[in-house]
Amino acid sequence: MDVDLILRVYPFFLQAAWVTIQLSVLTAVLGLACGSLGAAARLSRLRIFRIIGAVYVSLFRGTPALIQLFILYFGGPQIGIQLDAFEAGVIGLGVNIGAYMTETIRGAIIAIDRGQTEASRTLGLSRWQSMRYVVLPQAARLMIRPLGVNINALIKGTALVAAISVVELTYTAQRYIGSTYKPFEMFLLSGTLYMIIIYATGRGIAWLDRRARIT
Amino acid sequence: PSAASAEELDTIREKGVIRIAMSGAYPPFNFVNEQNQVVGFDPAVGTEIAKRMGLEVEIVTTAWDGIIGGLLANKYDAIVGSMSITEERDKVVDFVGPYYTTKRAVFTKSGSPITSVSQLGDARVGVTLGETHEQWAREQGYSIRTYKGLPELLLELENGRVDAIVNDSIAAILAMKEIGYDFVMVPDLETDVIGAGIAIREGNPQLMAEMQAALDAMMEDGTYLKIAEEWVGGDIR
Amino acid sequence: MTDTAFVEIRNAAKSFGSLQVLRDINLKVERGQIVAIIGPSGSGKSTLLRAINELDPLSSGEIWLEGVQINKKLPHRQYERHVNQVRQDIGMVFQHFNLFPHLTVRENITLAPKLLKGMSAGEANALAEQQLAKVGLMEKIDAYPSQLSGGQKQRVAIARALAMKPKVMLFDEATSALDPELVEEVNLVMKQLAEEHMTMIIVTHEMGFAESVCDRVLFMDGGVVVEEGPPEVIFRNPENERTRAFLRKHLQTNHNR
Amino acid sequence: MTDTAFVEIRNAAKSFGSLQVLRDINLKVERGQIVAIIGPSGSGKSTLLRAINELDPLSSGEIWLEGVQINKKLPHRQYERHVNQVRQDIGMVFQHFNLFPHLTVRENITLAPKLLKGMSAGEANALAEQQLAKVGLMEKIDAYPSQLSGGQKQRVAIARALAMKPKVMLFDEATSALDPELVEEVNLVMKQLAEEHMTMIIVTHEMGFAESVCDRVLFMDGGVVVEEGPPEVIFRNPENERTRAFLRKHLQTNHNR
Amino acid sequence: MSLDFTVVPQFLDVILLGVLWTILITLGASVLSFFVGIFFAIIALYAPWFVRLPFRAFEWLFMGTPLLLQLFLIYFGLIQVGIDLPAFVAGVIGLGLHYAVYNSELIQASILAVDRGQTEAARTLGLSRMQTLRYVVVPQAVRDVIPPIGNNMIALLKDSALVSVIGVSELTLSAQQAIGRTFRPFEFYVTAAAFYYAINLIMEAVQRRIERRIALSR
Ligand SMILES: Nc1ncnc2c1ncn2[C@@H]1O[C@H](COP(=O)(O)OP(=O)(O)OP(=O)(O)O)[C@@H](O)[C@H]1O
Ligand SMILES: Nc1ncnc2c1ncn2[C@@H]1O[C@H](COP(=O)(O)OP(=O)(O)OP(=O)(O)O)[C@@H](O)[C@H]1O
Ligand SMILES: [Mg+2]
Ligand SMILES: [Mg+2]
Repeated sequence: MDVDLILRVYPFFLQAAWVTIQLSVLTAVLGLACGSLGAAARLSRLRIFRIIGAVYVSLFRGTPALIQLFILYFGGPQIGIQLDAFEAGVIGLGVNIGAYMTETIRGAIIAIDRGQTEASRTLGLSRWQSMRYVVLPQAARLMIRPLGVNINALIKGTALVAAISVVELTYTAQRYIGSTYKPFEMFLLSGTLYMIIIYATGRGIAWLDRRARIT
Repeated sequence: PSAASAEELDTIREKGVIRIAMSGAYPPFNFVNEQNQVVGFDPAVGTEIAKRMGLEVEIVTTAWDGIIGGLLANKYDAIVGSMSITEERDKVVDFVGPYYTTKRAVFTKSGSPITSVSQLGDARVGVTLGETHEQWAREQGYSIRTYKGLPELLLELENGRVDAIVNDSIAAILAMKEIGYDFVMVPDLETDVIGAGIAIREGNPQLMAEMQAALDAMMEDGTYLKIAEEWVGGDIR
Repeated sequence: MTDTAFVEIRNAAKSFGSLQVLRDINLKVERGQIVAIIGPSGSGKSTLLRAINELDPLSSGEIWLEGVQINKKLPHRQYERHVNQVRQDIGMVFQHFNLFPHLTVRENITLAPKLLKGMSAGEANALAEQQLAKVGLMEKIDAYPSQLSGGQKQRVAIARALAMKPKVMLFDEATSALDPELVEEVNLVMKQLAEEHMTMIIVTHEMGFAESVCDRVLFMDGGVVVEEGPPEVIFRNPENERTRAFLRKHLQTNHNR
Repeated sequence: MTDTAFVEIRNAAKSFGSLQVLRDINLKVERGQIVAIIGPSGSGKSTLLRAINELDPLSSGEIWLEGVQINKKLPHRQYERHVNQVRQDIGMVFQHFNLFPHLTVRENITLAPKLLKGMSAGEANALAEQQLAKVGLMEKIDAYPSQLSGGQKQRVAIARALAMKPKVMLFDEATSALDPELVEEVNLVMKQLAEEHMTMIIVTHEMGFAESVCDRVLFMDGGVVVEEGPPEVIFRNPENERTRAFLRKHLQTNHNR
Repeated sequence: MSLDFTVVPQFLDVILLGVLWTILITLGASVLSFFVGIFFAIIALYAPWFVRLPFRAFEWLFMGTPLLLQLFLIYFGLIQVGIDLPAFVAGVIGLGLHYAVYNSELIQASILAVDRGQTEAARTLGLSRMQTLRYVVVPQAVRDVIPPIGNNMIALLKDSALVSVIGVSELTLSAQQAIGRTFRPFEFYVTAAAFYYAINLIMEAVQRRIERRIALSR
């Protein structure tokens, strides 16, 4: 174990971890947006939206994220989509995780007892009002934990963008392995940082979940 | 598409920056130093060419197996990453150079029964995915295993999971010296000299010409030799 | 218009897929009248009640409330608006309460008046207090539903419905999910409403309560009204054999002696 | 040994934390006797029943079955073996049936005899058929519990318990989770067991059934036996004021007339 | 550069071989993750603390780091301590253990969710603790957890693409090889995606059938 080497290069791993964190945050935001839209589409009254939602979920959950990323990044320009690696990483992973979040959000909404909608509709609330004031506030609590699981997967998924030349934690490790021939030291560094990021996120989610449960 | 070609050099000039790509994991040609900067023979050559063209340089590191895809997808303007010039590649990209030459080299552990290339018949041979050597090994009908890069190849030969590896000689020899592996080079008489070139997108004769001119000039005036001696320890033209 | 009763159902029929659940039901309820609907499980009682406020729209037939047809055929947007409007006049109480668990008792009651009647927080609050006082639960105003017993929950649900000042109240087995001890407190509230001449349609399995409160009893079976009349007649002297069989069985298994 | 009754409970007491649920209960049941336990919710009826087969072991006191002490203090391994042994002699029927949903009716019944009595598949099958015939459910032998009605489930649960040839059967509100229509079929099976002189201890809310089947009735409240005697006395002429209040309330809310 | 899918058929044999490897990896890792998942769940719930604690750390390692890194470590790391796994086996083990940890979480929750009444009924009949677990609780828990485990296995199929990094010629690597020869990334990645999607659809269909079959025994 080359401790000196670790001590010399760890600041660059911290920088790379920061890239991973930025990637994760942006991807999560985009994923949540796609997930909300997707869920709205899947629950829409209009058949055409429901079909679009279902196809979105099926295609993006049905193929590997790595392949989606390659198609977007390498293939995109062939059909006129020109993105830099970071943008492609965020968009590719975000749209991908959005498909999973669609199902999480939809699941939480349909888990709310039908009686709740019936009671609010019976009082005269419109479809939208009963969604807004009765169903969504209850569903929001139910979705915190499963969305947390999605976000956990997403953080680990950011390692995939190493393949399209974003220098985040995993590619930093790979580059250093290339020049130092010390794979284990490098993996120890990147692995530890991943665990810290994931652990902290997990605690954050648990905290949110507890707070939501209090009422 | 000569109109387009003129434009591409123009766009680069307009931005004042040329983006060059390499894996960043192929010492001594390109690798990250302990200050996390990408250095080595390739970046030095690339930077010098850019300087002579009056451009800034931006270095992109990307995994080798996607490096040509990235060039075609316009993620950068040139690959200055120790890419061997082959006929097949030449169909898809244009090459400036060669800016150095090397040979294919086959290595085994010292003491291995394999002492010549002809004995590789049913040996397990490690190659880097997407390198010229992969294709050569495939054509010879060896049972090949593909890896991401030289570090994995060396590791696997040391670990004994492959009996031989195929790689450019210079990089491998220097790497072995660096880590102190006890490998030997198998004599390979068939090998031709392999030229490493700078890959650019096809149909850019002006860009190609200017880069070639810059390269020729630096070879002429001794800058090239200085760079080569700094990073490789000798002239590798 | 002048010839419709306060609540009137004409030739109501309803199918779920191939299953015909209601067949040609007719019913008139005058203002202030209290009607009980009894009958075996699956006879269509809930379906009828849910049809009245368009939760399960009829397949055919008409439903009128005070001269307004509830189940009008309208283009989608207009229909939605119309339905949201008439539902405000129809209070409904469910077997499983369906209180909103994320809102306090106060918020449960004031949500609809604030959203739909544009009441200010102050007005809505006063209303909530008034309705809660009526069901005897003032002290629970800031509790969450999870902190209430079943009987208290149902009383809040009634207060919530009343806060919209409905013209008619529908009860679907309002006490059958309650422990025996808690039934009485809910029945008391309903009796009080009866004394105030609230128009009510009550689906119930409690014959004793039905008898003591209602003006008229309908016995349904297999999606039709088999027999109807004043409680004395239906409970003591039913004409129809199916009614008799139902009452016999019901009294036997439920009372056990 | 000779001076213990068939089932005997002596000075039974039980606390959950600081809550004392049973206080000094004494009970003797002779072979073939049928005892009903009634009382308000929370009075400790279930706890007493569950103590008899060590599901909720007593805090103090003794329980004997045919001269063997059930709740012996023993080292852990021996205790486990002892308990598994005596439980084979005590059949128990739960309010919520607790059939094994992943097994067919046949497998539900044969599981324990096969594992514990080393019966062959053939023997166990014959036994299952015999027990099912008894509860009138031969045709459901290969059904899964999810395909049965509540009443049928409970009859299978009884057959499952009987297959172990228990010396005494415990029933904890065996019919109170059933729809009124389905209660009678389970009561019939229990009556039949009574005619075969099975020793039974029955916790129930159905006074009518208790009166018609039992030899003795215990009224429990607050963890003690308040009053006990033959059903005629307890139901018609209870001495204790609490018994009277309970019966009055119970008849009122449950019967509603 | 315009799209030209006519280059694809030339490489169909390479791609199909990749499909075969992908299926083999997925099958192997799924089976492994299922049985090891049950084993892990029982350890997590019932093992003494000195087994449970190290086990939790191990679980954390798998939950807290990318699969990519785990595959590297298993393949290039274990051999340093003398465990030489062929790439295919390393891939199956890496994927299998990774998902076993996830399956174990599901199975644990499911074991705890089995109604207490089930245990009570079994104990009342005289079954011992072990017998109750073996014949009553675990079968129900596993049955209840088959749908989410099915989802995990479908996720596993997609993560099998990562095994390309240790050089197993599965579908993704096959596509990359074809791209290395033709320099046509879009065409081959789309082709690979189509094959993944087809396998995914088949797995979903199988999952639906199994769910219908177990619906009865609930
Ligand atoms: N949404 C639905 N889809 C299909 N069938 C339904 C639906 N709602 C009710 N049914 C069926 O309609 C019939 C009548 O049901 P309904 O709930 O009106 O009976 P009920 O008289 O209220 O019975 P209970 O006393 O059990 O509440 C039943 O056979 C029921 O299964
Ligand atoms: N496992 C337990 N832990 C703590 N308290 C318990 C437990 N089981 C029962 N109790 C409490 O013991 C008291 C008696 O419960 P028990 O279930 O024996 O009453 P019961 O007479 O059977 O009532 P019911 O008619 O509602 O079934 C209750 O206050 C109950 O809350
Ligand atoms: Mg109903
Ligand atoms: Mg009880």
